[in-house]
Amino acid sequence: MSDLILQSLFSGLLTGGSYALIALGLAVVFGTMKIINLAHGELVLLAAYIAYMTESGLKINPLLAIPLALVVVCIASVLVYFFVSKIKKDRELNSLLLTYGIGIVLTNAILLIWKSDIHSTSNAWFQEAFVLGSLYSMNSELLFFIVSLVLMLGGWWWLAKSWHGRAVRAVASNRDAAKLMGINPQWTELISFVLAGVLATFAGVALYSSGVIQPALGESLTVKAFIITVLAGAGSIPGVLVGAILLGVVESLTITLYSSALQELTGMLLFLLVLFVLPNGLFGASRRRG
Amino acid sequence: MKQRTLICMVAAPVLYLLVPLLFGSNLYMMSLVVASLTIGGIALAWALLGNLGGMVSFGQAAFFGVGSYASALLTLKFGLPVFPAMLLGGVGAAIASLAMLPALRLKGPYFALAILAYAQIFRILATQFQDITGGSGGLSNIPQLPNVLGFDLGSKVGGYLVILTMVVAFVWAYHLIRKSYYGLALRAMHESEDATRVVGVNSTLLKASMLVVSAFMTGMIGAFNAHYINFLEPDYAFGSSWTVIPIIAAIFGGYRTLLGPLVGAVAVYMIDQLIFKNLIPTGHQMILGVLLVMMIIFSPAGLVPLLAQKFKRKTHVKA
Amino acid sequence: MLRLEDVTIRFGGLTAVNRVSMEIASDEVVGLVGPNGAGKTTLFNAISGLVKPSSGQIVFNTANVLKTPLHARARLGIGRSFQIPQPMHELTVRENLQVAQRFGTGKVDQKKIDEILDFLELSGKAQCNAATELALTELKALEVAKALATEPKLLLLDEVLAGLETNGKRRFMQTLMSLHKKYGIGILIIEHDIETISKLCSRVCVLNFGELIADGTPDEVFNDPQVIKSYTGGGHD
Amino acid sequence: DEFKVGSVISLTGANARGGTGMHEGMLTAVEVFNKQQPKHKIKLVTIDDESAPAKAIAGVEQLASQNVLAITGGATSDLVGPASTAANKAGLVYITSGGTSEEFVTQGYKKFFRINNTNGYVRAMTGMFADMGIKSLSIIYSTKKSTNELAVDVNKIMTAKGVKVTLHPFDPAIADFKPIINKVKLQDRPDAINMLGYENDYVGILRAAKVLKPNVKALVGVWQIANAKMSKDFPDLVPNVSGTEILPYPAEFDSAEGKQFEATFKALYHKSPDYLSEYGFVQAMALFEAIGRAADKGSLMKDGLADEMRKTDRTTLIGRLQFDARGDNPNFIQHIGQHQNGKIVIVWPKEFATGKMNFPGVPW
Amino acid sequence: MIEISDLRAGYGAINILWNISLDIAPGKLTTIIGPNGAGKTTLLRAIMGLVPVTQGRILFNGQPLGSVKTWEMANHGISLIPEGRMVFRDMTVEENLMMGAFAKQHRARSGVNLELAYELFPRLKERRRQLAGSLSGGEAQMLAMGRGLMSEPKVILIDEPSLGLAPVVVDDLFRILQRLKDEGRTIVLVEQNTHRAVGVADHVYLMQSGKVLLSKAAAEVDLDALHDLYFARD
Ligand SMILES: Nc1ncnc2c1ncn2[C@@H]1O[C@H](COP(=O)(O)OP(=O)(O)OP(=O)(O)O)[C@@H](O)[C@H]1O
Ligand SMILES: Nc1ncnc2c1ncn2[C@@H]1O[C@H](COP(=O)(O)OP(=O)(O)OP(=O)(O)O)[C@@H](O)[C@H]1O
Ligand SMILES: CC(C)C[C@H](N)C(=O)O
Ligand SMILES: [Mg+2]
Ligand SMILES: [Mg+2]
Repeated sequence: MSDLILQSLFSGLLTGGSYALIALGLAVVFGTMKIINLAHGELVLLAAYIAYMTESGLKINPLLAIPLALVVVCIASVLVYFFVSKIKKDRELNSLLLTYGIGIVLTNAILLIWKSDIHSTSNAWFQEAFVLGSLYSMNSELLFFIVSLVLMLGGWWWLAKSWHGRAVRAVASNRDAAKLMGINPQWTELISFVLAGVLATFAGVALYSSGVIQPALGESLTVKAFIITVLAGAGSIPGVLVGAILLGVVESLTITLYSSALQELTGMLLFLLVLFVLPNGLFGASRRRG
Repeated sequence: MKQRTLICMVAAPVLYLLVPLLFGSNLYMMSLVVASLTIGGIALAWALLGNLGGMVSFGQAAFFGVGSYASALLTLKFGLPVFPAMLLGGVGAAIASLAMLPALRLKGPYFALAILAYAQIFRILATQFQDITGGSGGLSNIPQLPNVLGFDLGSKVGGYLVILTMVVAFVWAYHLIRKSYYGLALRAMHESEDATRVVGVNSTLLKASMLVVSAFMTGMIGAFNAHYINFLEPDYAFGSSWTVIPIIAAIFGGYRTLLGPLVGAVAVYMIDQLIFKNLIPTGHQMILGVLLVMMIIFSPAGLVPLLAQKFKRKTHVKA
Repeated sequence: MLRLEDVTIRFGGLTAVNRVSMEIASDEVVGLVGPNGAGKTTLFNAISGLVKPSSGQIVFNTANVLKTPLHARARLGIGRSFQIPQPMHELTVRENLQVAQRFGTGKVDQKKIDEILDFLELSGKAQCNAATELALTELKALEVAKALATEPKLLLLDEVLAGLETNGKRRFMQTLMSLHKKYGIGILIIEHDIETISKLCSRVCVLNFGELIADGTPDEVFNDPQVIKSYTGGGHD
Repeated sequence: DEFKVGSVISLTGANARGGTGMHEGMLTAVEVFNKQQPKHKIKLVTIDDESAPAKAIAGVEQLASQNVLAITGGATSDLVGPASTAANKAGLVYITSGGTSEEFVTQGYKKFFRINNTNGYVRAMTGMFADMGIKSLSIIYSTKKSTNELAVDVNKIMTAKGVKVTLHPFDPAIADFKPIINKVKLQDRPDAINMLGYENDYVGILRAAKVLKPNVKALVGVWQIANAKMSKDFPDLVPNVSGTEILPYPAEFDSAEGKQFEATFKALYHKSPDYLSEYGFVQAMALFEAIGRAADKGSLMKDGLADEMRKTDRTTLIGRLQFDARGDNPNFIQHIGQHQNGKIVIVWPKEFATGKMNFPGVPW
Repeated sequence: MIEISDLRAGYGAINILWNISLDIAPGKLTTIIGPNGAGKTTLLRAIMGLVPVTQGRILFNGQPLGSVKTWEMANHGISLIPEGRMVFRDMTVEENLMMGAFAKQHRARSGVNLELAYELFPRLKERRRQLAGSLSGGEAQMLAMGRGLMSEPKVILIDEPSLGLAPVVVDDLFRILQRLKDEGRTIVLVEQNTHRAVGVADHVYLMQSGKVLLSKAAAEVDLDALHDLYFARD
């Protein structure tokens, strides 16, 4: 029994790491611009498909697809921003719908280019078991868990400590005042979209090397990321990590102790519970205090 | 005001008589019209919640699903006649929305997502409670709309008349709420809740009642759909498309206007099915996406205000 | 009419208001002054129901209103303005008043609204979008107008005179006084301008670091050494 | 003369894979039939139901108003329900290979036909489990309609045979199967795992199983697993895994029809046919031939098509095809194929076996 | 230092400023007074590029400011301390202050200037980790002031800085203004507290209904007369 629980916790932790990676890009844009990019999941998926294309076309390690994926996904992310910046009023709501529209376009583009077949890496190393005493995981999961932690640390530093990070938050808080401080709002916002593109790229390659991809996946990725972002509270990066791991562990424990059919249910209940107890998310409220 | 009554007097006979006369024999056209009105009805309820309640809901599917299951089960298991069951379906959705009252404390995306979570929870519950709901197998042979005075409402034209009447009633209710002082207070609350409360507005109650009204409307539409399609299963009844397409439709038509959501639903659905689908058989939703993007950038207020503007300008030139 | 008993308000580790007790009668105009961050606005928030005191009692017309929600307090007759004006967004100036009147009093009386608009010199802006088309001073006038529309018995005014030019201030003060006399509205007003307060108020309360350090006539209070030290700083004016 | 036949099937949306495969088979059937029959020409009009019931209904109605003779379609039970109801209302013959649920043949639609059913899959899997002589079984199944139905039936039959069965339903949205497999490994310790889901589910389950390596003797799936595509795309995941299938791979189509089907399909799509396209082909051919016969008799316009359909009795790519009074194919039984060295070997039932079953056999 | 000639500006269709011309002398404190709604705030915002200019031009050291974007003003050494506070509500007090030194050339000295701001307004130091949105009105005003000085601007435009400040702090404020003037900064002060404003000013402009009605050296201004002339409307 204890083996069962231990493995379950470990799986949940690693799953949480991958959730965090997917959520991070969304959280960065939400935290800095109060914009929820509903096309984020599609950007992640795009990166995953580029990894697939590179691997199957050139017969090389999917990790080597990262440079190409970075270029393509960042351009796509910047394009998303380009459209968002054209919104004249009600940015919060309209950006939601706009990015949703972009998501539809991307999903169908992926469907047209790569068809509805499912894909997954054929690289054996990624899928091999990594055994730690009585605990098992896939090599790729562990690898990207570490990548996720590193990116998370970088993202946190950028947002909380760097001049640019502060500038984006300032723009979100009061655009006119930010201009007075010498901040070019468009430029700073563009940078956070580029960053989101970078994060989406890593998330996509991780997804491809440890999971199964198909064109319809984008929306559910966005929803997961969205949930974690909200759990985290106002774009808090430590919150993303904690929220994602919490979700991963709760889901995996639900399966172990009860049934996998209820995995989504407990995830959602957890989400509602956190929201009702801490309306600003796990890390949103504590920042308010001095 | 006069203009409005004029429009009503022209529109009513066109909708109730001319449409069935023109398209009644074309089952395909009629089923497109019915489907688009179904979406339009949800879009209207969504816009009511968004416009008056100030809440963006990503979970209308929750109400739709509850309404459809409630009505279907009442007719199947308790033998209730269809129309009372549909009404109770709406009531059921309204009761389900009471479970969401805690979510009213949440704002913006937080609220939107909380409601989405509810929709997921209801879907899973519908899958799990096999004894009552039939589980993932769903329900089939749900009774059709009845014969009334020798007229078969179960037919395409019948279904059309029923959904049309429902939607017209909802528009009327929406209009009444909106033009009342409650509507004004609700509109004020969106961005300045505290300011509204300190002048005596019980914002929680008002918001809650908008949620309940929106849930009721959506639930009734869901109930109608169950008796129209005669079949239900959880993934379908609680499917995200009941949330997403109405939102697109509402935005497209102009969610701040009374008729925008309806016009948007009919326009989007018809154009998509009649034109885009023929142009690009697979992946035509892509054009919908493009349309949505362009609409928000070039005319965020939606189609109806855009047309109204054009119309005004034209009459101006002529005058 | 209003009685505060030992009201304390904390934000995390910070005590913004510390055991404040005071009383205001319906025929009074009372000034509330004190250094920045002394807790004046916070006290208003507690009276109107936006903030829940950590301890203490708030009694309005013999009823304890501690558990009464915000909107119900407004209907009981507690009207307030916000220091940073909060117009109702998306509504015109007139609609702002309509909502306040309808929900604060339960009925609508357009004549009364016109009267209030006139009173506060907002008639010209009645059709303007309240949130985007008004200058700061107009927003402050709207704050008062909204509160008036609810037909309050007690009016809490948070720095409504700040930023007004001298003559404007004088006129506004006259307006407030006539309100007070005509409708018998009690007024509790926060203001930093000592001259204004002295003219307007029969009584002044001073908060410092959340504590009530003085309560008396303007003369008494503004000559209190403790008040001079912490607040007026010797007084140039 | 030319006959218009309609097809309402999912080319996009959640069921796009199944629908597209079947649809390709149908188009192959059109090609083959039109070449064989100089007299009659079939024209297939397809409408994508986008995996949405309302659109399936609208699609059927649209085709009815264009005066098609019959409808071939329906990728899954969720869509066959509303579509077949609409076809019934319009008085059209409806044939499918996606509506495997029991309810379709019990609701008394006179013009409903199908070539396969849940029962056929269940008989194959339970039959093989019985022959293997396993004592315990873990069923990992998707909570989707038809997989749920399969799980219920397999459970019933195996339990009756004294086998200890544990059920593990999963929501189709999940991606990480390790917690389930871990439970199977440490708690159930079964002889065999039965996987009831779709392609992506199998990949997830097999991945997790490869990492955790539960001590089982066999992994058996249902549709969408024992095919060439899986062995090509996931060569390291599928060895020794079995699933329902009719034909071995490389397809040894020995019948003339089979050879023609394969050749035509390859010419059209530049790939090998799979079981989905076989289904599409078989259902469409049965329909087209009935149309041809009815036309010859001149009964086509007088409701003769359904009668002709009911007279169908011939050997097809999926075995003998007949329709009973309810429109079901009583002969439908699946075979079980096993992935062996990049090939699919039919291992059950014995009389159709093309090779020996690797038992115990797992991918690791 | 700043020359404005024939300036028109407004919000959308509504024009507020009508052919304004004025001259801000370097190193001097210029005060702009006028009744409510005169357009003083609009003028300052127009200089900073926050309100579209429809006619006329603004020269800074002889160079036109018309094409300079708001966010480039900081690089030119121009800082506006806005009316209505406009603080970053979701950021802490300290982060708000640091934003004042965002422009690259000011970052190096941000540490020193932060200490300076805390010295001017000790209250802010006590509240350094508090979110600016929960500050009291006066505290927020101090924050806006402190933030505006973080970039060591050569030209400071200040819009009603005494609004909502306690009398002691107002004293401090005018002391600070005097000090800035002594340091040789160019200051444009908009203030309702006309007596104090004219007291520190070198030059006075009086605006009413979007027009400049009077331009005089501060020493020559008779405030009581002005009030009777321009402010009284009843
Ligand atoms: N939500 C909060 N969280 C933490 N501190 C708060 C909060 N709200 C107010 N404060 C602090 O409480 C103190 C009292 O604030 P309050 O607004 O009541 O002051 P005030 O007397 O109105 O000052 P002013 O004259 O400047 O408006 C201030 O120091 C403020 O920073
Ligand atoms: N966003 C806006 N849209 C339309 N009109 C505006 C807007 N902001 C201000 N106004 C109008 O512009 C005029 C001038 O306003 P401004 O704020 O410049 O005056 P001010 O001289 O600063 O007054 P105060 O002393 O009250 O601050 C006012 O009549 C006001 O109503
Ligand atoms: C035969 C299979 C591809 C379809 C199956 N009846 C299902 O519902 O999914
Ligand atoms: Mg205050
Ligand atoms: Mg001003």
